[in-house]
This record gives sequence, structure tokens and C-alpha cells, in this order.
Amino acid sequence: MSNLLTVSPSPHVHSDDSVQKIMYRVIVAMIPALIWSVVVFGVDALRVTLIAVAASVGFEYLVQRYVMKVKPSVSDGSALITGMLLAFNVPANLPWWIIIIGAFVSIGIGKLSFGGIGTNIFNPALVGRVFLLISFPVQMTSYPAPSGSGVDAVTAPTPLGLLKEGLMNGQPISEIAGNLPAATDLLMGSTGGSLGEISALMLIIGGIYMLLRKVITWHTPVAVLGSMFVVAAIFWMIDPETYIGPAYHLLTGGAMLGAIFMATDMVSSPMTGKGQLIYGVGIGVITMSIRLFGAYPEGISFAILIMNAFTPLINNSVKPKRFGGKK
Amino acid sequence: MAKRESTFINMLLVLTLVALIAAGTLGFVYVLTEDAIAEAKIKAQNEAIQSVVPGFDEIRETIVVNPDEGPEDLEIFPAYAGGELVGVAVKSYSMNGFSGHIGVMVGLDLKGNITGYQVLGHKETPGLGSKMGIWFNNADKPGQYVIGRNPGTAKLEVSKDGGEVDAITASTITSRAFLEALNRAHAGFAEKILPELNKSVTTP
Amino acid sequence: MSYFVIIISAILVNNIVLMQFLGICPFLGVSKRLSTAAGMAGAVTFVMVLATIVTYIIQKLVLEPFSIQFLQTIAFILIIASLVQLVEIILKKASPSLYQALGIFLPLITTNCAILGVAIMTIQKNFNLLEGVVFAVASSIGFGLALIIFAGIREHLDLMNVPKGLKGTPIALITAGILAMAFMGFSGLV
Amino acid sequence: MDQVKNFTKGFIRENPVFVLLLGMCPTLGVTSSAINGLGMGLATTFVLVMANIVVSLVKSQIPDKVRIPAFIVIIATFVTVVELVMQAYVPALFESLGLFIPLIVVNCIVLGRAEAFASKNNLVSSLIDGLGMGLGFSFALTLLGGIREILGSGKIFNITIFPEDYVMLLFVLAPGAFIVLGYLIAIINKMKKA
Amino acid sequence: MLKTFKLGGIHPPENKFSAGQAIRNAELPKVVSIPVAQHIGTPSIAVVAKGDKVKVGQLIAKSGGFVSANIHSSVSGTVAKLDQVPDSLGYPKQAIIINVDGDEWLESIDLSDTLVKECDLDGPAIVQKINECGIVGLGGATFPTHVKLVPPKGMKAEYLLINGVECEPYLTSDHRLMLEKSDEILVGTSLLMKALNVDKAMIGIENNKPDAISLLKEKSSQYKGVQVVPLKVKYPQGGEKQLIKAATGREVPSGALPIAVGCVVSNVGSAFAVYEAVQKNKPLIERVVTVTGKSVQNPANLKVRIGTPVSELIAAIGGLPEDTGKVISGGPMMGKALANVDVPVTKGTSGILMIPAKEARRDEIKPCIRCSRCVTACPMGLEPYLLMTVAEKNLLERAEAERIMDCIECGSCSYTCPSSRPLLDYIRFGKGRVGALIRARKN
Repeated sequence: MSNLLTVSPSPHVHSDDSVQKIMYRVIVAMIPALIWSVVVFGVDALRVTLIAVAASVGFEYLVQRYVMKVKPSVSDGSALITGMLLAFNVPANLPWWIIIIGAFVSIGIGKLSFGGIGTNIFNPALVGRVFLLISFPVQMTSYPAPSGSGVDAVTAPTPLGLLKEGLMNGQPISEIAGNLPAATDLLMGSTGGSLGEISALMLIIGGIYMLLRKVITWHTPVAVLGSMFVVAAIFWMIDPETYIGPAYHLLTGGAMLGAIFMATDMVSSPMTGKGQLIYGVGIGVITMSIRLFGAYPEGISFAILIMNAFTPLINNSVKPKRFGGKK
Repeated sequence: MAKRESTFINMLLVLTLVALIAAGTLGFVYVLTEDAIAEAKIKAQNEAIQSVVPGFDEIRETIVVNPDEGPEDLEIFPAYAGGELVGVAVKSYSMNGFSGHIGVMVGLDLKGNITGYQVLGHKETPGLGSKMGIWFNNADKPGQYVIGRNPGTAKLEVSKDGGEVDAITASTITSRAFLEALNRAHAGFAEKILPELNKSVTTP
Repeated sequence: MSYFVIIISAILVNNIVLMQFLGICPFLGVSKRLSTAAGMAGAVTFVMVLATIVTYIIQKLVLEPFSIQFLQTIAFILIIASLVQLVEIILKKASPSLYQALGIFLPLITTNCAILGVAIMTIQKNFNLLEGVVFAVASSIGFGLALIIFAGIREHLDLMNVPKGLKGTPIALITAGILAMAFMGFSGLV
Repeated sequence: MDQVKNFTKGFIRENPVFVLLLGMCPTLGVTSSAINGLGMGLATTFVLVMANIVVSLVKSQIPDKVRIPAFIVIIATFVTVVELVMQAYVPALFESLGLFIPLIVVNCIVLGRAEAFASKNNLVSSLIDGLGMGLGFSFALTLLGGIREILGSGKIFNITIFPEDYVMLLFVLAPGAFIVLGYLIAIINKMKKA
Repeated sequence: MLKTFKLGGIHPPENKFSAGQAIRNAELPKVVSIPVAQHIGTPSIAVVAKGDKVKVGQLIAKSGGFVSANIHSSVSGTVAKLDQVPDSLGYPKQAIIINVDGDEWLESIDLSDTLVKECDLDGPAIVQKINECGIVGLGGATFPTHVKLVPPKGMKAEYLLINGVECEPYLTSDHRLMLEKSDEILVGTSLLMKALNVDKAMIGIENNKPDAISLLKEKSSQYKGVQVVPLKVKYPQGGEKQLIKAATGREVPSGALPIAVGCVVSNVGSAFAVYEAVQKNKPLIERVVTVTGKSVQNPANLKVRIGTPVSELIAAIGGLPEDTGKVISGGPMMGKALANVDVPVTKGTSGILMIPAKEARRDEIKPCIRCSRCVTACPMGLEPYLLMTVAEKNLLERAEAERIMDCIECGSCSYTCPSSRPLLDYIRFGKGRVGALIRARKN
């Protein structure tokens, strides 16, 4: 025997799945929504996305290389996703330096402080997003009007913002309803909002792709949207003049973006299907309490971060069904 | 020095002694600072009034009024200079802030023009609604400057509702509530102070 | 103030740990394991409610009638310290099993500023006795909630390779910061 | 005992906040600005020094079993003194520090130093220890407050550094306290090792 | 709906290249080296010495205890020496080395091909015969068969399960055996039923072997109580606990043996060996071995004498392919990589698999992204990602509480991990440590 044989423990074959493949599938799933945002907000959507992605990947590389002094892992594509998701969660007219701060917070505080990919408790893009929302409330809530020809000075409130303002003003829903965008607009996404959240349809297409490619399972999105639907429906039935119908809630305020792309983040969501159901219901209920009674009109970012914090507890108490039953 | 034994008598004695000395010391310091504390409190209130009503030397008895039968009474502090009424400070409020209650001290001159205001308390969103303390007090931006306006001649409203005041960016609700507090202050002034003034004008 | 508002406010909106910074020492110190966190939360609830009741009575029956409110701090801390001692002694005699569970946390509670803080806040907010008790219970639930979420996170982080300099307290603080950020979503809820 | 070392140990090497991780509640609670941090630090320093002095003076007179209650009374007395004095002469600072002034009484640094140091050492050492620790605490709070103030409101000691449009509000709010302190401790940890 | 087990499982590519190749006899080797430890349990004790003449089928090593098995000479010739020879991992192990001389069998062995259905022996006598002939589980675990046939006190077997699943990719030896020796296997099954005193037997076969299913189904009608159960294709269906779950719906409790739910599992190869032992008086001296691989031109199923060097099997299929990077004894999921190809075939060798160099090396280990694929894949309902971490951090008590000892080492987790993490390696390590802890506690 001239050539040496490799000796290693079993198994000796491996599926052809890899982290990169999973990450790139997520990116592919985001492309419809990205294209749509360019259609609606023009080149500015692209500008924001590029800055966010470049800054996220850049910070990941720099911090890993020079601060943590480890081998940079940017090639796995996770920083790219964080950048894209961050961009999806901000207005298309956000100044460049705020985007860069957001990317730094996402990657530096949200991800690398915990040790990098796979170790973070919270969804990094949401850490960045909520940080920006609290730090720069004006810039983060002045959404450009959808025009298709770049961003001009006109701002457009989000559908939920409109609703909240009307309600705060003491108007009943039947009076506000005239100002609210139609359901088709919400589905297609020609309203004000963050650049990736506006078109429920495009997000659902991406979600179906991820389901088919087994990047995500149905548990989290269904639990989030289902529980939101139930809570919204209960209040709507109690008083349709104060609480708008459940469909409106599902199609607005980043509910789809959150349920399909943010809450399903593998690292920060529970491991078992049952755990994901609990987690998703938690997100849905918290989102609805914030929307109906709190100060923030959309709420799902906060809800996901809060349930991220519960993920270790859920993993601890909701174990997979063991073979052979309980000991 | 030998350590004192932990006998019951010793423990009781020491604790009692420590407590007595402590109480004594505190009583002494309390008496020493009592007046200063009271003074500081009055000073703080006067400073708030002073910041909204210029040039007075005396605050006379507080007048309580509730112009719109709202959940809270307004307190009117009449400010006098040389025995002459020069303006009033009205402690007003609105319940319609983004997060509920907003308290504002509003200064009005004898014509009902706003001479100043100070936000006393609020729970508005930091960085958005919370800007009302400076936003409406910015002389460089006439559109949002409320000093000098008179809610009696034209009710203060945000431009979105057809009024003349520019709302805080992305905080229309807070702005609306804030202006409501100003209008309410003026209503209180109009109910209690204005009739008196008119009386004194007509009967010299 | 309605009881519901007090409860929501104390647990979520003004969470005693994440928003008011009270009880940080046990929050950081006793949140390493889930079981101890639960024990601490139980002990704190017990003492906090008891302390709030007793300090309230002292405030209304002694300090206010004699106009010696300036002795509040010294009076309250003595009450809490002796209360903790008393609870420890009674528990040891009456329920050894409960003492086993809560005993080791009791001495730590004297210096838990959440207890004194809640007692003083009950007076400052002009609560009546029942509101004070509700407030104390809700505050301790808020404390327990933060503590238990945190214990889960820290048990998880123990298994992760957190960068060396950030291991332990620093990453715990940063996590608490992000958690506090998330809890800000509840603002305006009451 | 080397009194210089005794004095300076509180600044970095045994800094009560960054290294000993004591007194976290006021550290996080009042540091929305440098001035608040400094005020709280100095108030605590006063209590710390006075309590250390008194404890070291009377230590031999106090039976062991009532040591802790006696110390608490002594500390609470000085806390109340601080409370009254601040209320009278710096009411604005008193208002902004709020609840955390009476809470000095449960600050582990104070009881900790009284118990661990003053009850075993002579007057001069105890005084210097209290002063060093107190100033170390003040330094930590001022630093933390300063960083938060610059990042969160663009000012330091109320002097504007950069315009308000560019500030990150989060840093003056609760989350900012945790995050900044977390990274500060990490940096100090790293410095200590180097 | 086809039956299968509920939890976890994966679908690796099957690659059963040799499924169409009839079993053929491998050439007689010149020298055999027969290890004295070819089974789980106590090693056997050699009863021959250097220079002794032996015949095929002659006892050369005696069972060393209750859980042990006799070993017989697979060839005729002279004992050259008793020596330490390297095993698959390169560790020296005691073996009997015999120089082959002709092919002279013991006269007591019936070498005819005639099917003998009838058997006069009673249960205990059958067990005795199986014990004498050194039959062990041929699926790979090599647990002595006679031990399984004597349930512990208070336990009663209800079902005999014959494992014809062969869920490992590449391997086809059981498949071929079922096609070519179906009657013998069925007789062997009946004998095992008699030995166990049960009246129900099920032969579990995965649905990717429809020819074997239909053949055995057709023939089994002649055997009372024997039923063929087609199963959905899913790895690791051939695991004892998974097979029981799939066929009977019963779950073996954690830490217990199949007999706890009234089941005894035996491989088809073992059933065939039982037939030969009881009806033909032939000890276990040869077995079918699949020799295959992606680059192997002529994959084959060879009937091989125990002790034949692996290198001779590789020579029999035309030599080691150029690109070979790894040679595995067994299947790709649970087999052992060989450090050299001079090691002998033992009773547990079900296949020799040659893996091309480009597939032999593992990918770079990346951090866990908590995708939960391993949790989904684990057929025991464990959390491999967690077990790996607690094993790595040496948190043995946590590992035990997370039921690390339940792991059947099927490798589904490592197979499925997108980060190429060596989950099973660490879990094995942890199992070793936790096992030692448990033993220490008992003592």
C-alpha cells in the first residue's frame, strides 16, 4: 500500500448541505422583496441595501480580524443577510451614517460580542434596528412616499401609523378607513414603510421558497401570524370601531417580514417545532399588545427580541420527544 | 483595646446607644437644614414660574379653575410687580399625549399672549414627543415658535389640522396634545383672570 | 390608579431591574443557574411584600404623625434588616423545607436595593396599603421575570464561546442592555 | 501599610465598579450624565469616608453579634445627613438622583468596606481607604456618565460637543447604561491583563 | 402506508451498486488470521497451539464466559502461531494464525445443498447448538445470539424480529442472502421462534428491496406465524430500537433491552447461520461480505471465510481503485475506517467499502448555527448539538441528564450537519466519560 488511507470515525458520508447554501437560499428568498422595493422607492432602496450590506460585512471582517483576532468568517454569508435584513427594516431615505451605525450595532453588539455566528441570543439585524429606532426616532419613522422615481421630500405615514394617529385623535375606524390604503395596496406594497416590509406578497413568495428549500419550517411563521390573527380578531369583534380587522394587522407593519424572515432566524429561535410554536405565539401576542395598547405602532421587532430572550428557556423546557419516553 | 463581649446587656446597650446618637445627630441636622429645604422648594416653584413669566417680584394666592370640567384642576399663579399684576403662570395639562398625561406650566401676559412655557412632566417617546420642551420655544423657527401667540384670538392647532403651528417631526400626536395644554391654560385664564382685568379696566 | 395599570407598569413598562436599575446585584449575581434564580425570585417576593406592608404601617402610624419623615431611610432599612432576620428564624423553625429552598438567599436580600426601593416608592407614589401590596407583588414578579429570563440566557451563554474579555459580567450587562431595549417596546402600554 | 497604595487601589486595580462589581444599581441608575455620576459618586464618598471613620473608631466597643445592625444604623445616619443637605443646597441634583440617594444605604460598597476594612483597621487607614474607594467609585460613575452623555446627548458637563441631530438617544436611556458599562468592564478587564 | 419509526431519520443516497450481483465464493486464502475477540463481551480462549493441525469447522477458541462465543477454524491447515495482529484501528489484538492447506472439513458438517426443514430438537437444545456453533449477530453488533435467546427472569418474548432492513447505503449482503437463501432464512427463523418459544415473527425489509419482499412474502406463507413487514426507506431503520418501533409500534424504554417490550431482534444473516448450525451442524466460519465503492468497477457480494485478509477481497474485485482515500469495514454510516487493508474479515464484517479520496476527508468544522437539523434527524429524540457541547465542556452530569447514553451512534446528526461538525465524535467521547461515571457510581 503506497498511498495512506484516511482514518476517521463514522459516519463517512455527509449530506451536501452547508452553512453557505442555507444562507444563500435565504438571500435568494429576499430578492423578490428587494426588487419590489427598488420598484417602489427607486435607486434609494438599493443605496440603503448596499450600504447596509457593505458595512455589515466590512465590520464583521474588521472586528474579527483586528479586534477579536480570529479568522474572519464573512464567507458564510450570515453578515450579508444581517445587512440585508437591517436594510429591509429601515426607511429608504435613511442617511448613510445612520445605516452604518445600525450595521455596527448589529454586527458588533448583536453578533460578535457573543462570539459570532451561532452564539448570539438576539437577532442581530433587529438589535441594530431597534437601536436605531430608539436612538434616531425621527429619521427612523419618516418614511418616504412610494413614487418609483427615487426618494423626494414627501413623507408618507405607514398604514399602522395612519391608523394609530386617527385613533389617538379620537376618530372611529369607519372614519379613518377612507384614508387607509386598500388591501390590494397592502398586499402588493405601495404604501409608506420600511423598504422591505411593504409588499406582503413578495415576502410570502420568499417564505414559500424557504419552506420548499427547507431553510425554515412552518411552525414559527404560522404561530406568529396565527396568534396575531386571533388576538386581532377577538378585539375586532368586541369593538370594530376601535380595533381594526385582523387581515389589516397581518398585512402591515412588518408582520410578514418579521414572521417570515426575522423570527425564523435559526440562531435565535427555539430548536424544536413545539418550542417554535410557543415562541411564535409569544411574538404574536406581544406584537398585538404593543400595537393595540402601546406607543409603537408596529411592535414586532420588540416582540421578536423579547421572545429571543426566552429562547434558551424554551429550549430548556421543551425538549424533543425522546425515544423510549421519560426516564 | 479588647473587643467588647457579645453579652445581652452589652448588645442592648450598644445598639440603644448607637440608635440614640444616630437619632440625635439626625435631629440636629434636620433642624439645621429644615428652613433651607423649605426655601429650596419655594425657590424651585418660583423658578418655574419665573421662566415663563418675566419680571415679577411677588406671587399671590393661587387660583384654582377648571374651564372645561376636565379630570384635573388648573392652578393659576398670579404674578405681581410693584403691586401690579403683570402676568400669570398656569399649571395646565393634556391627557392626550402619545403616552397620556403631559403637564405644562404656561406663562401668559395680561392680553393672553404666551410669554413662555415649561414642560413639567410627560411620558412621551424620547427623541420624538419629548422634544416639545425645545421645539416650540425655538425663536429661529417661526413656524413652530409659540411664544407671543395668543390662543384667545386663534386657537393653537398643528398645520395638519389647519392651524398655524408646525408639529414636531413625526410627533403630531404629542404636538396636538401640547397645544391642547396651552389652549386649556388660556381658557382658564380667560375664565378667571380676564373678567377681573376687564372689570378693572372699565372701572378705573 | 387601577390595579391593572400598577401591575402592567411594574412588570413590563417600568420593570424594576431593566428600567429602574434596582436589584442589579442579585440580578447579576444569582442569575447563573435557573434553579437558584427561581429560589431568589421566591425569596424576594416573600420579603418584598412583607417589608412593604410593615414599612407602610410604620410610615403612616409613626413617621408621619410625629413628623419625622426624615428618619425614613434609617427606619426602613432597620425594619428590612430585622424582618429578614425574623423571617430566617421563623422559617428555620416552622418550615425547614422552605428554609432549605430560600434560606441561603435571605442574608443577600438585606442589601437588595429593590426591597428598600419598592418600600420607598410605595410611599412616594402615595399608594394605599392594598395598592402598595399589589405594587410589591408586581415588582417582585418583574424582578423574577427578569431574573429567570436571564438565568436561561446565562446558562446558554455558558455553553457558548463568548470572547474572553466579554465573558461573565460584561456580556451579561450587554445582554441586559439589549433586553432593556426590547422592553422599551412596552412603553406607552399604560 | 503603604498609604499611597491604599489610596490609589480604588481607582483601577480594585475599582469598586469595574473590578469588584459592587454598587451596580446607582452606577447604572444615575449615570445619564457626567454631572449626575459625579454627584452620586461624591455623595457616596462622603458616606463611605464618614462610615469608615466612625466604624474604625467604635469598632472595639461593638459586640460581634450586633456588628451588622450597628453598622447599618451608622451608615443610614450619614445617608440621611447627605439626603437632607442635598435637598437643602443642591435641590436640582437631589431631584435627578432621586431614589438612589436613600439607596446608598444598601450600596454594598459602603457596608462592604465598613465590614471588610474599617472594622479591622485604624482610623487613618480607614479614612484613606474610604476616600480612595469613594473617589474610585466617583471616577467610574463620572466616566460612565460622561460617555453616555457624549454619545446620548452630544454634551459633556452640559457643554455641547456635537449637534443634537447626531446623538444616539439610546445611550441616555436604560439600555445604554447596561451596554456602556458592559463594554467598559470588558476594556478594563483587558487592560488589567495587559 | 408503509410502516416506519416516528422520530428523526435521514435519507442518504443509497448507492446499492452490488444489488444485482449474486453471491459468489471468494478464493480460499493462503493464510487466515482469526481474532479471538470478534464479538461483544469476553474474548474467547484459544484451545489450539502452534503446530496443531485443524480442519474446517474445528473449535479453535472456547467461549470465555456467558456473553462470549466459540470460534471455529474457517480453513484447514496448521496453526502457524498465536500472535498479536493489528485490528482495524491498528491496535494489536490476540489472533490465531493458520496456514491454509487444502480444504478439509469436519465430517460432522453436512455440506449438501438440500433444504432441511424438520427439526427434532427442543428449544433449549437449539439454544445449545447455537451456542456451540458460535453464532453472533451478523448485522454488525456481533452480540452472541444464544444470550438473546435466554430472556432474563420475569421477562417473556412475544415477537421475534428478523432484521432484513439493511438501511446502510452501499451494502447488499443481506439483500442477496434473502434472495438466494430465502427458505434457509425462514427455517432459521422458525428455529429461533422455537428456541424463544414465541409464535409470532416478523421479517422487516425496507421497500427498496421489492424482490426480496415479494419472494419472502410468498414463501413465508408456508411457515407458521412468520410475517413479512415492508418498511419505508429511512435510515437508521435497521437499528434494533427503530425496527421494533416500526414493526410493532413499541418503544424500548431508555436504557432497556428489546426484551423489555417482548421483542428479540436477529439479523437475516444470523437466521441463516442458525439454520446452518442447527440443521447442517455447521459452525459460523464464513459470511457474505459486500465489496463495493463508487469507483469499484465490479462490486460484488462474496462469501468469505472468517480470517481472510481484506486485501484479498479487494484483489477479488480487481484491486483498490486509484482514487481510494478511505477503506471502510461496514457501511458508510456506522462502519469503521481501516488503517490498513491487511486486517482479517471477522464475523461482524458486512461490507468493505472504498471511498474516493475527495469524499474521504471531512469539511472544515464551522460554528453551530442552531439550525436544528441534527435534532430533527436524531432517531432517539436527542439534541446532538447540545450533547456535543456538554461533552466538549466535560459537563458529564448534564450530558447524562440529556440522555447521552441513549445515543445509538447512527451518525444521522453528523451526516446532516451543514456546519460539518463532528457531533457523533464528541458524543462518543461523552458517552465514554459518562459511562465510566455511571460504573463508578455503581461500584
